[in-house]
Amino acid sequence: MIEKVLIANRGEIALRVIRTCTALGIKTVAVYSDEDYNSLHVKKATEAYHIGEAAPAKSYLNQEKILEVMLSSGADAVHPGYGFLSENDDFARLCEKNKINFIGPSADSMNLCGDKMRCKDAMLKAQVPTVPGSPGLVKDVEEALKIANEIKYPVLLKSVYGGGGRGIRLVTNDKELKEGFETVTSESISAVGKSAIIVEKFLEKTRHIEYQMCRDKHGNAVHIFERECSIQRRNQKLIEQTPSPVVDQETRDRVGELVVKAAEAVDYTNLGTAEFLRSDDGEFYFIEINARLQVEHPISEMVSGLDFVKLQLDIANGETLPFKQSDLKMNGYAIECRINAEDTFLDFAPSTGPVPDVTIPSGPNVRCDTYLYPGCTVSPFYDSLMAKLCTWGPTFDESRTKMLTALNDFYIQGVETSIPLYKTILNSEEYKSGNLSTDFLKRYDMIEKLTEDLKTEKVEKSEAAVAAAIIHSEFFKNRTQTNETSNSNWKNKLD
Amino acid sequence: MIEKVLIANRGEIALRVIRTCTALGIKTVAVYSDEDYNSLHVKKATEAYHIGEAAPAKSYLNQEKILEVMLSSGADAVHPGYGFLSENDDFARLCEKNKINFIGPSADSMNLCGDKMRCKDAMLKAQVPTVPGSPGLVKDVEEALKIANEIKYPVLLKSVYGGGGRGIRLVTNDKELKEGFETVTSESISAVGKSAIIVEKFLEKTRHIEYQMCRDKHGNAVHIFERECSIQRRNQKLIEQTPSPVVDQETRDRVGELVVKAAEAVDYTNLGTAEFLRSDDGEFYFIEINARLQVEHPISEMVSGLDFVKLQLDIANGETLPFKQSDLKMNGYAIECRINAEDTFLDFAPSTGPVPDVTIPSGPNVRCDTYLYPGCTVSPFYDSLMAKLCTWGPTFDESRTKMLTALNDFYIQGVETSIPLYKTILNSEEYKSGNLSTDFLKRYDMIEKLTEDLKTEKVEKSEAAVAAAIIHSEFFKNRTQTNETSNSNWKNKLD
Amino acid sequence: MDYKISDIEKNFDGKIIENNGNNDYVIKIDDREHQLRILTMDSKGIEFILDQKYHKAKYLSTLTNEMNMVIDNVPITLNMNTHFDKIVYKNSGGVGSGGVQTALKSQIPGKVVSIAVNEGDSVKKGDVVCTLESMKMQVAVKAHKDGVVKNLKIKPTATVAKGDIIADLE
Amino acid sequence: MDYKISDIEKNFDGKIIENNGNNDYVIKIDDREHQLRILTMDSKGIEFILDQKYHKAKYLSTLTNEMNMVIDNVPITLNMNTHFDKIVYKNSGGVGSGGVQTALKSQIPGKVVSIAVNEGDSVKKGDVVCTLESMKMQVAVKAHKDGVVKNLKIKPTATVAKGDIIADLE
Repeated sequence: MIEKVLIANRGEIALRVIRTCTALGIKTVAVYSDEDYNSLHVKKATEAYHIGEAAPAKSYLNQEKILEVMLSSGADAVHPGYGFLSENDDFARLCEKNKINFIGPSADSMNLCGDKMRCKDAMLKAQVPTVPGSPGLVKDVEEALKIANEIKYPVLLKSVYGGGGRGIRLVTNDKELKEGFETVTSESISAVGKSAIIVEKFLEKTRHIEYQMCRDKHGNAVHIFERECSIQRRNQKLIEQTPSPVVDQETRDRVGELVVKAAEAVDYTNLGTAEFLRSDDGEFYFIEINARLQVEHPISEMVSGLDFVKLQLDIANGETLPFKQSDLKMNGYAIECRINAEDTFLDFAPSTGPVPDVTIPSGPNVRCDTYLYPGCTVSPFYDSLMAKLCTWGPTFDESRTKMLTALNDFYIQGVETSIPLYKTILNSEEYKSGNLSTDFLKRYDMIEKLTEDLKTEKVEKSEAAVAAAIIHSEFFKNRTQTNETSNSNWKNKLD
Repeated sequence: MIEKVLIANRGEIALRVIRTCTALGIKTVAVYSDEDYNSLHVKKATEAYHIGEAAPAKSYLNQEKILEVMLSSGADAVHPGYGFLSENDDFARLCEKNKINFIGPSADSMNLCGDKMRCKDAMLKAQVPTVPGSPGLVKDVEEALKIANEIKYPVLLKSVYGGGGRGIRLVTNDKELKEGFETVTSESISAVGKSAIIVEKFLEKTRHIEYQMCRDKHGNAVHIFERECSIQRRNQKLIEQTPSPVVDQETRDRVGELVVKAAEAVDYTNLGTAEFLRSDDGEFYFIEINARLQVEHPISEMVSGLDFVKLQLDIANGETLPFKQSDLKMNGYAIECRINAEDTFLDFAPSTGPVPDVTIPSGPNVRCDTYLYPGCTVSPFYDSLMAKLCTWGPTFDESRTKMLTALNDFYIQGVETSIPLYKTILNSEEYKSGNLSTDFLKRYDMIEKLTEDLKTEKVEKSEAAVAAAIIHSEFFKNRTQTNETSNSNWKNKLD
Repeated sequence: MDYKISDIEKNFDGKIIENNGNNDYVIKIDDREHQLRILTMDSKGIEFILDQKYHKAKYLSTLTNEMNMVIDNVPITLNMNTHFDKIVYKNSGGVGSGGVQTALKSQIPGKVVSIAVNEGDSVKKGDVVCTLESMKMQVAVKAHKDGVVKNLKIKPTATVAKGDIIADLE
Repeated sequence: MDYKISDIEKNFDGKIIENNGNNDYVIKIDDREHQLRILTMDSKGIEFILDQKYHKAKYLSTLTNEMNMVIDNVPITLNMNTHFDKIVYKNSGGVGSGGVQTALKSQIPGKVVSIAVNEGDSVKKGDVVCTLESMKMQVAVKAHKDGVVKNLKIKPTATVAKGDIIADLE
């Protein structure tokens, strides 16, 4: 039985893990870098150990140092959170070797999930549909033509050595494919000296829908429903919700069965996520497995009533799942907004620095997982996620309006945040009607709408602002006079 | 349709009502006394009107003044909260006369619920069991003897003019009854000049179990499960939970049917509570109806997933209940601790004054309804309830441990609170095993246990306290020296 | 320095033995050494890591020999002196000569609803002297010793604060 | 006094017309009178009830003619002057004579990962001058005008703060 967990992470996810451990009477060991002496995870853990400099490579990614703390603190398990070492199979193996219970899948399973080609192979064998295309590299243009005609145009030609939009081309017929094959080959050779092309079906107006999966060490597996995470910027999720507006119970069950197959195909244990693209015609295509607890897990907790960290600990302890698929019922609607430190108008550029004041929203069915507190600092060394604001309601609209109230209550001084953008999105007709896709922001001109909304907000507050300014001037005028004449009225108001 | 609600209340319940109205886009009108200029309900409402002096009779009970604000602000409905005017049928009638939608039962129904004798009569007719005893006053000792033998000893002899333990006697056989009848009669005559006695069965180890009832204006009624509120001091509830550890589904359904009958018997509309005593042998006896939203409603919201204030508004709007009894499913376990400003060791005497600092617990499945904020004041003019701390869990033990964590996180500077007592209770074996009764505190020596726990806590913190004191001394020693020598290390740490 | 915590028998001997700069200290409490790092500090409180454990203390009031603090939400009163035995001796001497205080103080704030005694009345310990109302509750103030009521300081409907003197019992 | 709020065309004319003591005021904004009661106030902010509505403002920075505040969580910049027209005139005059600033400033804090130009290079508006890394993201800093790179202030792996000058473009 796990009695003391080292959390090899920081920020809100470290706090999340500490919270469940504390409630279960399990001791926690925090680790922290030079940048994190004053972080909440240090303050909330049973014990806290300094492990190095601010740069992740020198601290949160430093496997040897973290192992040293595990051994000296007597921790019998490690929770990797997400990011950092969470999907590093070398680290999982290091823990296994040192008889530390790694709370996650086995090193071998993690390795398989991380290798996209091998993982896709495993899925094809298990009859889990992946994005149609060549099974591997195509050897020449003739093979590419053959596959394109099988899977139907439009298709993408991708050089496996490309990346970031380079060495990739959308083609819609045989003629374009022939030209494109040549261009992509030469681009790739000129860039990296070699070329290797795959063909993949191009999907339009896709949604990102993922399933929470859960499998114990005895082979019992369930899915814990889907999450729709289509609202993104640069492939980073911004807003997630569950259930998805396009997943009915029949679809949930059908795709859910594929998810259980997927977990079995890679011998996955503990909690993880199977990510899918859903095309506009309603087909689901497996993309990849996230072999860890995910950022957006709270919304699945809200609709399932389960504590996922407790579930992780139970599975790591070798326990059998306490429920069958048929025991799990989805209850209500949950939404998550990722509150990032970024400037929407500066192409989502990071915004860092001290946060002198913060007001964290709360109330029934509002959950805010955050490392923020008045006087904290948003560090440039780590990612921009400051808080995960989640709301639940018995209907989608109650969850949505609760989120709007919570976003209005959320005040973070000192850094730019994504809060105003989310207010605009949640108020939009497109969001309300569930018209989601991964290009949502661009498709519906959300940044322009935001500009308008901010102006309206200012107009509404203008009289109050002028009133505050008038009183401020009066205050300073009076303060100057106070030196000579007694003005007890104002004096009383000074702190 | 209700568009603007005046809230004729203050404190946490005013905030509770504002929260739902805001989410639904309904405007809110707060009223406040001299004591409440800086209260949160004033700050969170759409509009706020000053209505008089601190004493309730001059403000929150001032019907004429509140009506004036209703009319001048254009409010079309009034929410009375609990306490103050909430069960005053004159006020309900005043609203009805002025075409203001009173969010609660009709004035007539409220009047009937408030008259204990008439209400008991209505229940007997509807075949809802009440505490066995004389149907009214007994005319002589012979009638008392007859009834006592029918309902079986032990019985209580009560003078209806008594109160606070006077003019009441427990008797266990005919001989004691004869003596007791004489004593109670003479006690009552010497105290108030007259005597009138009723006989009632004495119930031992009773539990206080109540049912949330809900009935629309079209006669559709449901119960929304039970709450057990047995942990009390001086007949004031301290800790509530749902479900009750002694109510199984069969009992829930059976008593629930009585509750629906009770609501029909008094033509109750809107939300209310039917209170029962449950004797140690498992029988339920109706006591009274609370004709309003109750303090402890959040735990029922947690297990039902419903927003009770929204439900109240919908019913007040004349809508039909959106569910049948069979649609309602109880989900998980919820606990409420009433955080009172009182000194446990001074016989729960009130503790009032400024609260310079407060930390309000939060987190998933933790809900804290409170008017507290750093810098607020606990007023001696109003009741001692500062906060309602509620937790939910898929199991009773998860809910309980979550509550313990939240109680540990809760810090209120400046006043004494019931928080330490609740930690002792929630940690006790008697509470864990569901061994509840209205004399819980005395039966299990909880105040003595608390004394022990506080000492243990001090011992655990003693080294850290000594360390803090050592550093404090060093700090002041150094600060004195700083005037002469430069000690930048310490200077940096001064704010 | 010697430290005594109210309600706990044990005395603690504590001192700083090293200041390593950068807010790092080594302190010694009785026979054990501890690592201490200050995170934040001002006149109102301190946050620090003692060995591997975070603590937060608020200083509520400090006199030369007494300090009231709240540490990790637990209120603690510390007495301190360079030689503790002397203080204990002095204090007990003081109590011995002065006896029980004559002033009856209110332990709660409230409004006076009734006064049960007149000046010159004899009361026994536990007798009700007056009744106060606060938060809709009535609370009796009882005599803390036998005595004769002198200097009755309260009037009906007046307001008293916590710690206010109700009367002297001599 | 005249008040101008950035991004809003309209000017506001505002003044106190009565001080009724007890923190109650009557103010006039344009042609309408408003009741104002101060609840709390210090140099950092104010809480007040305007007519029947509560507001909370934090003063972030105040200059003689400009004030940055956050009111009810909405950030607002106010310009104020006894006669607003003059200021507008002066400011536009200033911009006219000075032209666009030469200094290219970083709009984000970050670590320099690469520099795309050398001193003396000609750049066009929109050309990448350097790339910064912050929060695991790479962000390009682009030229805000055409010009020749002078006084390149950054070095690879150095850290720049928001508002730091990257180079002058002349």
